[in-house]
Amino acid sequence: MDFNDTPEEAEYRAKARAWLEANAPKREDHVRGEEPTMAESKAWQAKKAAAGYSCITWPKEWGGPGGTSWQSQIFAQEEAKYPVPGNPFTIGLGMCVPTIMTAGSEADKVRFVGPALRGEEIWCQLFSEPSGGSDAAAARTRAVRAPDGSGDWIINGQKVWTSGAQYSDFGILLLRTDPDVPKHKGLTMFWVDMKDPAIEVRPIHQMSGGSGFNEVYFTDLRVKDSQRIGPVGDGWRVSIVTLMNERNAIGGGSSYHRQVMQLADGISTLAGSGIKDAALREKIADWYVQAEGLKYTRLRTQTALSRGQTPGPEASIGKVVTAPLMQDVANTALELEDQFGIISDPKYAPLQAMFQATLMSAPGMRIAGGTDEILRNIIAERVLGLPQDVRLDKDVAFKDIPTGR
Amino acid sequence: MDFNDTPEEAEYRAKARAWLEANAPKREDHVRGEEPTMAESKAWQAKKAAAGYSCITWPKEWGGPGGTSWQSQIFAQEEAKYPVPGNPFTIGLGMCVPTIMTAGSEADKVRFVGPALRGEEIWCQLFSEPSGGSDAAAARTRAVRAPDGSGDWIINGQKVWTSGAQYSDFGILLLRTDPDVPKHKGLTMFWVDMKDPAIEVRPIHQMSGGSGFNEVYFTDLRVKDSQRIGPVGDGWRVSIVTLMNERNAIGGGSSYHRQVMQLADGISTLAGSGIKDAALREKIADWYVQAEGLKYTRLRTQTALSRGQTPGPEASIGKVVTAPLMQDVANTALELEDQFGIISDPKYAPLQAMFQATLMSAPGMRIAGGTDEILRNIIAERVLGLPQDVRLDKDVAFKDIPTGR
Amino acid sequence: MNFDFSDDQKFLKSEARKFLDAHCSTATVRGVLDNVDRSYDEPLWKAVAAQGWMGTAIPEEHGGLGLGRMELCVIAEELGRALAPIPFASTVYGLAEAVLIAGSPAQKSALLPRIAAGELIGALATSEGPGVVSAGSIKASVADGKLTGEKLPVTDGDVAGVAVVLAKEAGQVNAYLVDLTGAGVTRETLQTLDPSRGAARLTFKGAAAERLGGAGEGLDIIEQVLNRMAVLLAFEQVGGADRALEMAKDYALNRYAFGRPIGSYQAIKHKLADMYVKNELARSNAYFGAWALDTDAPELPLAAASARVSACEASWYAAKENLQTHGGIGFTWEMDCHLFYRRAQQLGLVAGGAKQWKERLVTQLERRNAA
Amino acid sequence: MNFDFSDDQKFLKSEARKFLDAHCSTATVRGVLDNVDRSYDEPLWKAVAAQGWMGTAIPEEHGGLGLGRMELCVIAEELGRALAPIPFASTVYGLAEAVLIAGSPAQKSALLPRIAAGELIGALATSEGPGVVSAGSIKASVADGKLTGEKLPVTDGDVAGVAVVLAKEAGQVNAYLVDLTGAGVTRETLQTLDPSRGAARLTFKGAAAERLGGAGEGLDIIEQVLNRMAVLLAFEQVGGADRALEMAKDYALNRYAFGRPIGSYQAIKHKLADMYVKNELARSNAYFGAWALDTDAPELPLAAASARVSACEASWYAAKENLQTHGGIGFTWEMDCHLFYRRAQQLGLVAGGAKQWKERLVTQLERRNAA
Repeated sequence: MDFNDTPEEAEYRAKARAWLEANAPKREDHVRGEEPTMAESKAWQAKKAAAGYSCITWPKEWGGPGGTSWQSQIFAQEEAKYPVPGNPFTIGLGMCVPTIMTAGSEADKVRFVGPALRGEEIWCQLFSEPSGGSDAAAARTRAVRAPDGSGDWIINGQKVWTSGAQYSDFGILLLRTDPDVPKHKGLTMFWVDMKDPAIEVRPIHQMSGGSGFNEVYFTDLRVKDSQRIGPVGDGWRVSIVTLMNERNAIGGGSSYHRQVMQLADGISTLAGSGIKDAALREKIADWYVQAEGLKYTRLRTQTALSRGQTPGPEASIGKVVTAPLMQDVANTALELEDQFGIISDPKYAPLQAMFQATLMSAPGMRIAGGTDEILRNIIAERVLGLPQDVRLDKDVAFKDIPTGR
Repeated sequence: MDFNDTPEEAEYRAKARAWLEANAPKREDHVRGEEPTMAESKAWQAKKAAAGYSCITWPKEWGGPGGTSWQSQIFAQEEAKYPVPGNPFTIGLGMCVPTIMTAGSEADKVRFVGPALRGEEIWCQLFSEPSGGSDAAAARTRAVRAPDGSGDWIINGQKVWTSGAQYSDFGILLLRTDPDVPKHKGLTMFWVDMKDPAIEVRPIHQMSGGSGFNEVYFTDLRVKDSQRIGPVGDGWRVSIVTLMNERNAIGGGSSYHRQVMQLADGISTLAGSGIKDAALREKIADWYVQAEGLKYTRLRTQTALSRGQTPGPEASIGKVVTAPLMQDVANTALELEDQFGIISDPKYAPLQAMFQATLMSAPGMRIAGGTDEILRNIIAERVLGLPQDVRLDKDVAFKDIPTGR
Repeated sequence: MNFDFSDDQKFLKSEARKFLDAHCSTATVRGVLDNVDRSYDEPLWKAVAAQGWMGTAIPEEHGGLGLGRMELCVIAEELGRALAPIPFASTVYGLAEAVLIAGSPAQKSALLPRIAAGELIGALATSEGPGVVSAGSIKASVADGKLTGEKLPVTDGDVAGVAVVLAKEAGQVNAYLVDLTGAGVTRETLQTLDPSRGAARLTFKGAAAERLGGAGEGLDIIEQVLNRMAVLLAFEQVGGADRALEMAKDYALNRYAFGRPIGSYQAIKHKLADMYVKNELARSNAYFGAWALDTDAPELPLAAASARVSACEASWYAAKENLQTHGGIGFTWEMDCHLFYRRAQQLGLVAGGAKQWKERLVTQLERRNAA
Repeated sequence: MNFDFSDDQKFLKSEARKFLDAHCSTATVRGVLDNVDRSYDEPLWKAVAAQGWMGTAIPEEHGGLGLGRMELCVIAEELGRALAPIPFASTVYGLAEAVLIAGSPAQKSALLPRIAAGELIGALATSEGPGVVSAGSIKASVADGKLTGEKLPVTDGDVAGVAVVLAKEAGQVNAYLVDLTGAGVTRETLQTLDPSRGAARLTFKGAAAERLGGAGEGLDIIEQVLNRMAVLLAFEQVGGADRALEMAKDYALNRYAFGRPIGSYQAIKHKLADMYVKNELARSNAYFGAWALDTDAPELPLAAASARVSACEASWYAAKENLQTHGGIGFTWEMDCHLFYRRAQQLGLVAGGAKQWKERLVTQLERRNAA
């Protein structure tokens, strides 16, 4: 066990630092309040790709530098020190393109991997549907063969909770191709051109005020059979690749203890100074050990990866810990602010109203990418090997599964 | 809403007080450390019955005084002020005899109700079985007709978690009379003479050291068909009466805040005096409002009863709140005692080691009379009307239900 | 002994429910939430006034109905259930109770009839910054009957005619009645977590201030007001929590996942059972608070703290877990879950957070144990 | 960067597991638990000594193996998993570490070889009553090399040969080495929550006491010892918690209710998932503690507090919910659930409860933030 870089790692870090210092934007480059543009994001991604800092672990044949997972981690640590523009490529590079690399045709691999890696094309993932909820396999958006015998498919239906649909170039799409067989067996995966006029993207107005997600409507969208990813009816198996990547990618584990301590330092409770309040201090300790525990759990995963082992299931615990924790942190901070906690104006609220913002975003975190309840099920089933929930929809034709609607 | 007695209630209370003062044992009657005997319990019960203070709400035809539920409550409040002997009659008068009164034969009613009311005979309830767990309907103890055509039944099998089996005169017994029909349909209820030599009672050694519960073994126990309570195959319906009474009877809601405050007053934490510790104070407040909430919930139930209404389902929440709360109180108190908390010797441990004893008994409370999990299911299903868990054992012959053994 | 509302009170409750079902749908709430220029629903306020609710506990001699506070509790529960976007609490539990507690005969005659008639909106202006209000936190000051300083957040301060303001004079904390429409008062509407209720930042520069109660009694008056408010708000919280549970239950029964209602999964069943338990405990604690409030029992400070702590817990849990039960759709602006989530925070903080009420509760226990 | 044990350390772990599987079943634990005359399992103690485990981190010059404390962590996890009923922690994490930290060359030479050989059992005697040990809580005193006072509970004090005792001399708190077999020492075995581990009340009347470390350094030495103990005990706790989870999982898979395994119900599935999450977090925090301990990093006080707080949480939750998963049978003396429940309390209190470690943790955070 060693927290210091090996000589090779130290060398890699030094090079990455030098490159970033020469190429990354600096704090002073930013006009206060100005949001980085999509063009800046694409330019930064292209620069990284050219220097071998995009998709560091991808093999050379796919345009990656073929680096190690520690190198990837080291670069991420160093990059985080700079005010680099936002990264709209995560879903494409983390989920969609790996799906194509695993299950797509050779032609698709050649066509899509490079441009995605260089930030030239952005991808979104279209699995969730309004009636599906936690059950991604319940997709009802239909694809039927065109009647003209061309082999083309005609797509109709609606997807929901699609991040980045409004600026994506392509999307991967899970579709119902056969409603007469059981749920998991009648699905097929496709890629689609998001700029097709048969696709309509409508932003979802979230309770937090933002609208990072979209509803996406398909009306007689026609796609070639060559846009199919994997065999007809094999879509669920293909989607597993995508979803596993999603659940590992989300997660995180922010540690808010510092800000809470900063807040508490200036606040009085009935019993005296907020920061001296034992109830708050015990909570800070509880939060701290959870955030630290997640941080070191990630390092354990990273170590397993670097040794060529499959990481243990510990990777799945990030979000189930972090999301409720953030909600609790925010609620506790507001209680400490007392009457004042209701103010969400960053001009007046302590720490630019960060806890008020967290309170309003936390419910979304507890749901997106798998609810608290689904994630516990996953841990119980995949990690501990406990039985699946009783399934009433297993050997039933999809069209006959009860929906309550 | 009025917390004061009505004039009638005040009059009843005054009479009860006077009677208790004249008849109940006083503190000074007790030699310190001497346990009251069964004979004392029986004598006290007989005295109460003679004065109309046993089973206060039972109608006159059954030997009760036909009083109101408030009178019952008032007498209980007043009786609690005296060091009266233990009450081994609760299960009989609260569950077994009401079952006979509801579903038993006229002969049995005449035979059993009076002696039970007067404390002359003690009853136990024999439902749980080792393989059944939370599922009382999974009873496998068999009753088969005697081959001699007498109509008698021969009983073989084992019950478990039977309180008071060692000193009971009679018991009610849920038996499997037909394993070829679905689980709930093949059960029949009987009463049995617990002094029969074909019954063996073995105490269960609990983790807390006590042994208030027993295993009870039946080896070719022969009973008359007249000992049947209700029709053959109707045992589950009969048992519902008994179990509803059990779940309402258990519960309670002790408020330990006073003792925790007493403990904390004399203890130092790293931050100063225990009683001034905000973390502890917030917990005390949380515990207090739960205990008080239960207390007033019981008064709401009592009010509904006194108005001739069926009490709301709020009666079912007592145990699911209290049992985990007691475990948490005990654990918190021990943490406050720090290293010293490990000492369970009443000679040294604060408050005669009451928190150490609670810690060891709390796990039993969370299980007996319905686990935390089963009680939540009951609230969800019976109170909120949510669907039952998916049942794989519904329309299957009992003998074909998977048991995993 | 009798621990339930009377038949008359239950009738009042069912009438209030019918009235609010007709006049205050969630569309009414959204009418304020979605419109930055509106701090409350004026037609609803007038309709409620026409029912006489503002005067429920105001004596008849001052134009009220002269009923007990038990009746006010009944109405509060229904207002909370309906998420009514009106300045009822500030006006009726706040200003009116402050005047009833400490007002001179002249102050009572001047203000109570206007409140009872629905002509006057009130507000409590105590906070000046994050943390608990105390003698140390108050910088606003009065000299020669003129108030100078700043208060925020003042719930309903943007629409109130009169506020009770805590300020210092000659080193003592006093309560003052201040006409917010008068000279020397500037109001800025604040952005808050629950835009269906208004709040303001008030700046006073020589505003006319008339003392309410005796010199040095300011904090004591506010404490008495808060004890009353705590009980009444607990009923609002219980009303909202019960409705959130109903929403969650309805959704769980009708939403299917993996071929069956999500309400058939124990994760949802047990969550809703926990919600129910917390709501019942909160209701029972609120009932005891109602009794203590109505009879002005010596137990009121402890009963009020218990009611508030229990109600804050139930209200927050029901609001957040109702949203969670709804999944993704619950996180959208269009679904009503966030209205309850926002209001749970508003109600949980407006009379001071649960944290300070836990401290008060234990202080009361210590006093009782010492007695 | 590398955040896992080495292959050698993993080999040591698997060997330790095999050894304890063979020598320390729960029947071994019950042999102590059920027998009031036994405070530890002597054959196991001797077998462990023969493995050289007591000397794992003791330098070779003093008869130890001279391995790192990382190796000691590995062994600790397996001892915790096996609920080993031996005075290992008191002797190896307690006495030996105290001597390594503060002992004179003579003290080291006198004691460490005997510890490494398994010939000497140690104990820490700091507590005299309920609550945290501090300068104020210590009444025991030393004058002219003679100790007077009382200590309880002293874990393993009934069988230890030497104890580190905190006592006052000339107004300062010092640590002393006391021969418990010498004159002036009375021991009374205490009844505790975990009878599979021994504890005593020690009464000193003029017992010979030899100072360990400098004058006035007593509390500081104990704090250093506790930081080391916290990490090592965290591994014991994680070992026990993992095994409790395994027990619960096995039972949930094999016990049927209503025609299916109880492990197919979400109430049980999610309980076990929570157990798993807490155990993983505790393990990761313990790993960081191991690194800080092994390298004597400046982060040790914070890492030790984190490891302990996280391990106490995981250990207690796993112990109580494993028992709950078992239902009625779990509450019987015959089933092993209560062994874990008892040990979780023993380990959670022996080096001071989680409550005080949370306070220490935040104090460390404040220092770090200020730096």
